[in-house]
Amino acid sequence: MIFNLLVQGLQMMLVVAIAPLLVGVIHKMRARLLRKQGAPLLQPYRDLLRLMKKEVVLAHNASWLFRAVPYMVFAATWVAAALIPTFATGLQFSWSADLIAIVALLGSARFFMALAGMDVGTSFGGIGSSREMMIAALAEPAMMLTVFSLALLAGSTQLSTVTHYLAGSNVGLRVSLGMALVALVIVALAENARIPVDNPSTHLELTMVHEAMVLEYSGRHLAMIELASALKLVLYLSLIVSLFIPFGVAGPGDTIAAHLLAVVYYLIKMLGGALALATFEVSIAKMRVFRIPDLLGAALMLSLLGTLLLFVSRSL
Amino acid sequence: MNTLSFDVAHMLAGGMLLVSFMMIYQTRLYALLNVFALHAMVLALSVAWQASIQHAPHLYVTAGIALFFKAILIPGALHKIVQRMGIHRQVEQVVGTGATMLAGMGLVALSSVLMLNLTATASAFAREDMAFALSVVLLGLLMMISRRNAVSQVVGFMSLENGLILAAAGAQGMPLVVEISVAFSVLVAFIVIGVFLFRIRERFDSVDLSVMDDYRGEKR
Amino acid sequence: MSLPFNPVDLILGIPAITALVLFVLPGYRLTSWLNVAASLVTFLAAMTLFFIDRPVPTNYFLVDELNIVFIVLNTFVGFTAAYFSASYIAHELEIGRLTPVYLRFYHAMYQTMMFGMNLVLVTNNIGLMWVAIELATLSTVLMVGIYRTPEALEAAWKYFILGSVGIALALFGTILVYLAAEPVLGEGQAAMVFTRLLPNAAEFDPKILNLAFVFLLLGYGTKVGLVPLHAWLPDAHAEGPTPISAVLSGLLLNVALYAVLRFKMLMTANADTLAPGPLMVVMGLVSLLFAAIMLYRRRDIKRLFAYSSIEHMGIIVFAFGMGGPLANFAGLLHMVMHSLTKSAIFFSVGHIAQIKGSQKTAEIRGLTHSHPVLGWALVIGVLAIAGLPPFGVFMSEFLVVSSTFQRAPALALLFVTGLLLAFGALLMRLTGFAFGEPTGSTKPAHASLVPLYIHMGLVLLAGIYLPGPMVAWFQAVAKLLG
Amino acid sequence: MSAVDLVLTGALLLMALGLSSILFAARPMGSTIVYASAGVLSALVALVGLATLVAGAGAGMNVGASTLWLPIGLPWIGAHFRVDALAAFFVIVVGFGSSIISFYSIGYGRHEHEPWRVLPFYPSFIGAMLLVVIADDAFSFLLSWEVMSLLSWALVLTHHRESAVRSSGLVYLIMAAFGTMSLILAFGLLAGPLGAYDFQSMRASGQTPLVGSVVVILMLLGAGSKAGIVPLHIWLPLAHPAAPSHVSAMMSGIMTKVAIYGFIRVTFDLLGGTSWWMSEIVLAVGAVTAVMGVLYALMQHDLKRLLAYHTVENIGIIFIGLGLAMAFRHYDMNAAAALAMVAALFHIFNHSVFKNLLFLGAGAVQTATGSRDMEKMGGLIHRMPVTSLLFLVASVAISALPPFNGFVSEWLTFQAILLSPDLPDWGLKILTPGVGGMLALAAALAAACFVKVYGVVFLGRARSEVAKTAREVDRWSLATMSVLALVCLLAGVFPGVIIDTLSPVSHALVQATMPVQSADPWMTITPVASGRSSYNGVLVLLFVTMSGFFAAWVIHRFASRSLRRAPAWDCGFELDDPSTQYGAASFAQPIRRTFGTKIFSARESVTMPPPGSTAPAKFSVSLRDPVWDGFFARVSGAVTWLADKANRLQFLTIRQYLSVVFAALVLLLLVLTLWK
Repeated sequence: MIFNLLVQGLQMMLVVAIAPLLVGVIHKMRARLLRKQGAPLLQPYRDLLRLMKKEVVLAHNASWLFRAVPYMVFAATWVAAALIPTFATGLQFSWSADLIAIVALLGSARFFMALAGMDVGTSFGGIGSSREMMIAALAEPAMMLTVFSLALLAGSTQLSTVTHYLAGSNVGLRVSLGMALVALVIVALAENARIPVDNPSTHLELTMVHEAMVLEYSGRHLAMIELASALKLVLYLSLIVSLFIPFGVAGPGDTIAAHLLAVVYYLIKMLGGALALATFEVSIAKMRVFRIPDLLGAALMLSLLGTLLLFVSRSL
Repeated sequence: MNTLSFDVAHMLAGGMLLVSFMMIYQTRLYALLNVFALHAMVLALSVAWQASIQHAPHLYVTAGIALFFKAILIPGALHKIVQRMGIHRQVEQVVGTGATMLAGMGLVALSSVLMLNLTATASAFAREDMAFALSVVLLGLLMMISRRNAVSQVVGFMSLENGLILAAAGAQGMPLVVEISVAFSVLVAFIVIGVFLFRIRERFDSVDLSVMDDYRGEKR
Repeated sequence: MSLPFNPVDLILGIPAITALVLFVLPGYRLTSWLNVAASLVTFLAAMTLFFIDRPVPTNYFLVDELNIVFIVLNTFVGFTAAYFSASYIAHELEIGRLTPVYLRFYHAMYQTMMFGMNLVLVTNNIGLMWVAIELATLSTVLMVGIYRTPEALEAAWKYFILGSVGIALALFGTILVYLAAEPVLGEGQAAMVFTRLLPNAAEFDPKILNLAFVFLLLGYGTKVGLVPLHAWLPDAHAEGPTPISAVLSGLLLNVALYAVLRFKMLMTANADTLAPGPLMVVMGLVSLLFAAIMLYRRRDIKRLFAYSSIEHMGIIVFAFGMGGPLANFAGLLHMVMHSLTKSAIFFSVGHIAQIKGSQKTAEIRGLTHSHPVLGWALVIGVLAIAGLPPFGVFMSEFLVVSSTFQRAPALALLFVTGLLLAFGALLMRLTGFAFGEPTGSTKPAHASLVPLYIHMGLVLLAGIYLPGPMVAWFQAVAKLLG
Repeated sequence: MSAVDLVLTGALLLMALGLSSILFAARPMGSTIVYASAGVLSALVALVGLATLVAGAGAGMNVGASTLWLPIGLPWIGAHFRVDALAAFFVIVVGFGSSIISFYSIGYGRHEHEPWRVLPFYPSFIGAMLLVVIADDAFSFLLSWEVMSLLSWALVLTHHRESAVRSSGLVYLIMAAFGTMSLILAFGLLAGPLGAYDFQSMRASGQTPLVGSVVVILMLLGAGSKAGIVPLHIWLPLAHPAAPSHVSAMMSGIMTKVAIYGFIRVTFDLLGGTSWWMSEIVLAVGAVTAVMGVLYALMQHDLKRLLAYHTVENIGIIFIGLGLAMAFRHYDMNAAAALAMVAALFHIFNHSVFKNLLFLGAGAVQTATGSRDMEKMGGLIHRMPVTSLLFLVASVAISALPPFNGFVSEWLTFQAILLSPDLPDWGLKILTPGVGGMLALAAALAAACFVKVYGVVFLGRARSEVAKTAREVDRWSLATMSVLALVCLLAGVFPGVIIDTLSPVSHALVQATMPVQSADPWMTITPVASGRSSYNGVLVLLFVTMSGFFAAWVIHRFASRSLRRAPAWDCGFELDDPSTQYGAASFAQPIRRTFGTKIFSARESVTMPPPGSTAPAKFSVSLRDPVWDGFFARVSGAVTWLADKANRLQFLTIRQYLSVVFAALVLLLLVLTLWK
């Protein structure tokens, strides 16, 4: 009990702690792959700190919601991330929200983020919110169907149980899993506003989605939002690695040493994930906004197919 | 069964049918009225014959009514009306005489088939009579729908009623109530028709019914 | 219980004598109230039929379960319509649509018509029944034409011609029935008396009966207003005085239907005949569907409800044609409910048309706003006639539809389609009448709404609660009808 | 007095209140009296229902059904009334919702110009809904059902001078009549040839699967048209916006539930068995309804119409749950059936709460701005702070987002879907994942839609003068809306309590219950088994709140708390015309392009001014309703065509009419001749 609580606490701290680092790593790698020098790895931490210390410049028209949203978004994302079994499945509170609830928590965060985009009453805010919700409307069902595939395989929607099951040896290679992986990756790209769905480093009005929503934010609010985005990236990456590369994850009864080893494994896996993401991003161009539904539709179809196969094959 | 009485009744009823066809054939109003008088006369004869063979004296009354009212009074009155109102003397037909005759033939065939096949238990006497009566009724209706002007429609209607009386007389021992009611209704019908013709004359220049269609409550 | 008088004599005698008296009496106030009083006494006399021992059927008169229902309904609506007529006609006189002379004639004809209809209902003799229907028809023809406008004359003429042809066909059918009965019952009166015909019907020649029924159905069906024999009905309703429309819809159609039912009983008593049911079902359905479609293009409020009467007659004939205890019960109930509701609707339509000075649907708008009482009464009436609860028509439609579906799904679906089509049309018009910005005259109505309230109250009551004795009665009649 | 006596008395008192209000409707205090009494009465009735259910849950899941027979209604059957677990639950839904709405109306109803067009019908409408729920024979059921439709029709026509309102009323009542006819047919089948119209004998007489299936289809048509399943939903977005807002809330939030009650009562209680494919039909209908409903909603810019379409969506979600329950029950998977059933019932309750809140909020907005057009609003969060907060709660709840109640019931539905691979039926195996995907899609689209609603109505800058000067509504309205918002939160945080309360209902309907939730620690809910899935609303709420406040506290304490107001940045553009904001139509544009091009034949057209002209370019969107165009317009076209053709028969000459008679005669004679 106490130990599980500790693991839970460590997990919670860990995800926040590595979130800016992950962004830094990706930036660095992208820069390197583009034969640029790139910012230092710890630059995101500095940015966050600087932003936090700055004064908030708030639009005249902004309401209380606008000010509350950054914290709400951060909190929801953080709680969701804290429930992902990154390095150990024995999380104290893993039963308080299953995979569906985690998806829904992220949905809440996005909901409020989009509302904040509409709050000041600028056209950019609207464009961002509108597109964000369109992307989400397609990404969420795909995500949900992926969750279905996993849940059906493991017989549970509890993430810990799923990971535990997948880490076991009796899974084998399954077509559905492959489809779920592809779908999940696409969803993760879309949800985190990565290329090809969105370009996180642009402020060109016609291409930006996420950045348009947060255009009016500054200071500590912006810091919270940046941190939440980083956290979300960690979350998705952790989700993918914990589900599809589940080796080395410590079980509930394992020793402290095993847990520490699991942390190391986790960090390595994340590094690999970041590398893969950066490579992918530099090798592909951003899509037009109205091509995105096709991409997400493909993800939706893939995940549906995966689920269908599972439904059907269970009786075989 | 007295064959002679049967044959005579048969002949008279058949005669009525023949006269019905003659009416359909007429294209002039006066001629039509005359033929109708003949129709009523044959009816009177037929009913009188029935009275004698059925030993039903009350049928003589019916025959008398038929003779007096339908053969004399009404045709005469209609003559007057046509004259006084200057009604067009031509019977306006919807379909040609030939086609109407053909249709009439079909109706006669239909009623024969019906009556002769169906009423097996009734006396052959009644059967024959009923077949002719039904034919006359149907021909009367046919006349009503194939003629445009009101007088010939009234005549058609009355020939229809003649058929009914023929049927009633042919039914053995049918109580007097029917005859009286028929006469009564014809009388009333005539009065009402007269009233209407008068009124219609007040308002319209013609008794051609199609003229009245403009006055339908809901304009097209 | 026995009475010092024979109610049947009163039911026939009062209208007959009153008619004669009214022909000679001057003064419209007196005549109109005499008309009401006579109708009331007739109604009361009819009510006593419930309490006395049944008179023994004679060759001419008969009182049994079936016709008591009709007689009481007939005299009751006759009374309320007379009451309505008293207030309605006064207004017609005011605006000069009618002259006192015609009014005298009108009241006399009203009682003549009542006499004719009552005679149809109490007679035991198929010949006399025929005469009585003829009488009722002729008197209503004259009433329809009473305004002497071209439209009214045309309507009366049409009614007269079509009615006469119908009555001629019915006579032929009557003769055929005699012909079928004569070999069994012998010549003379006996072969024309219902109470003799019915027990012996099984021995009649079924083929003659078949032919007879075809003629009787078409003949009396013309009076019932069954499609395709209905053509006289809408115009006669629309062009005559509104009390007569109410009487036509509420009574005359029922009376003709009663005649059809009597002969249907005869048919069912003979096992070898062509079943009358399918014939009636088909005619009923055709009437329902056709009238429902025709409702959509009506631009005259009275013609609209006349078509609705055709529709309801279709429903009733359909129900009786389906047969069985439930459907027959529903048919009877529907008939009573339709009489009450439709006459109530005509009562309110009469006042509305007088206020607006027009029967055109386009000129009647927003009544619930300009005339709340009258407007809502119309709303309630139309909703009731459209088959919505808590009114009686709903109960009968419920029974018909639910009992039919299992026996004949296709028929039930057609039937429901008809009901829905009619509902849509009526509701469309009702929305126009009752809601929106009022048009035309908004002067208050000085109308006597008592008959309206009584009718709607009864219909509402019947929709929620039917008294036990009445149910037992109807059930007995339903059994009688087979 | 037993429960049924109490509920019946309550219903009759409400009707009597309606009737008597004719006398004093026009008085100044009339509306207050009516609404207050209606509120108290329906609250009491709801308490009776609650007591029945709770007592049942305590007594081994068996709610002793209390019955009552009155010698009215259909003779020889009489009127049967009965309060069992299912009825008790719906009595709660109706009573609770109505009572809140009634108290709301004490304030809202003051704005009514013609109170006599509302007051007589309003309490009677509540009474009729209660009667539907407790009726225990087909005739009483249908009578109350149709009276309910009728009274709501009268309420829809309150503002009868607008022609749109009149045509809405027309469409509504015609659809209602269609539904009733279907129901009559269904009950006709159930009652059998002898007319056993009481539910008790219907239960006893087992039906063949074929008959059962026909009944289910008829119920889908009948109850479904009332509830608003696609494609029978067309009346709903017309009628709900047309009525005054408290009536819209009643119709959308409560009456549609009563319709679902009818479906449940017949399919789960009265009907013995159905064919296996019935559940597939119900599932498919539910899924299509859910997605279509929300897509329709996204295309709207009339606030109340949008909410009405969301009712369609939620009805779809409920039908998905019911379809699953039917499937599980058919294959004797009772525990799973219980889960699906509870999910559906829970969603019924939830929807009645948050939809009422949304409509009441819309009513408040309409009162404040005098408009339902979202494109005229904006920035109301500044003018109506309390309303906007409460509306936000409802928006989150309906978008199925934690920690509110909408999420829990959808989560339960997902859990039920995840049990469906165990079904032995191939059709269902293939169907359910798709249904799950559609459900997720509907939920995500709903979230998008409510970002649009909230963003356009309450956030941003005011788009019109009325929006700029809007004022917060009265206290009655705010208080009642707060109660609803609180229920949204509590039901989301303590769902176990509600699931346990619902157990007697699922026990009665599918002979199984979900595991007892109150036994779980920390108020967690575990629908099947703890290893399989669980959710804890309390902890989630607690964690999110704590982390949020923690983060805020840390930053404010250690970093910076200074704040400066300045003009909005907006990439350097100056904010001037409020119409440059994203509006309802522009917000929906990406989704419209994605889904609408095919489904709604959405076409965008830009009209450019001629060169040199300074006139603004015009942009317009055209949408077509596939259901209306594809079916209803055709039906109405066919009727019109037929009516025109048939109308010629009104204008024949007498001779032609005679010919028709003659033809009929000859035809019948021919039939007689040819008859064997």
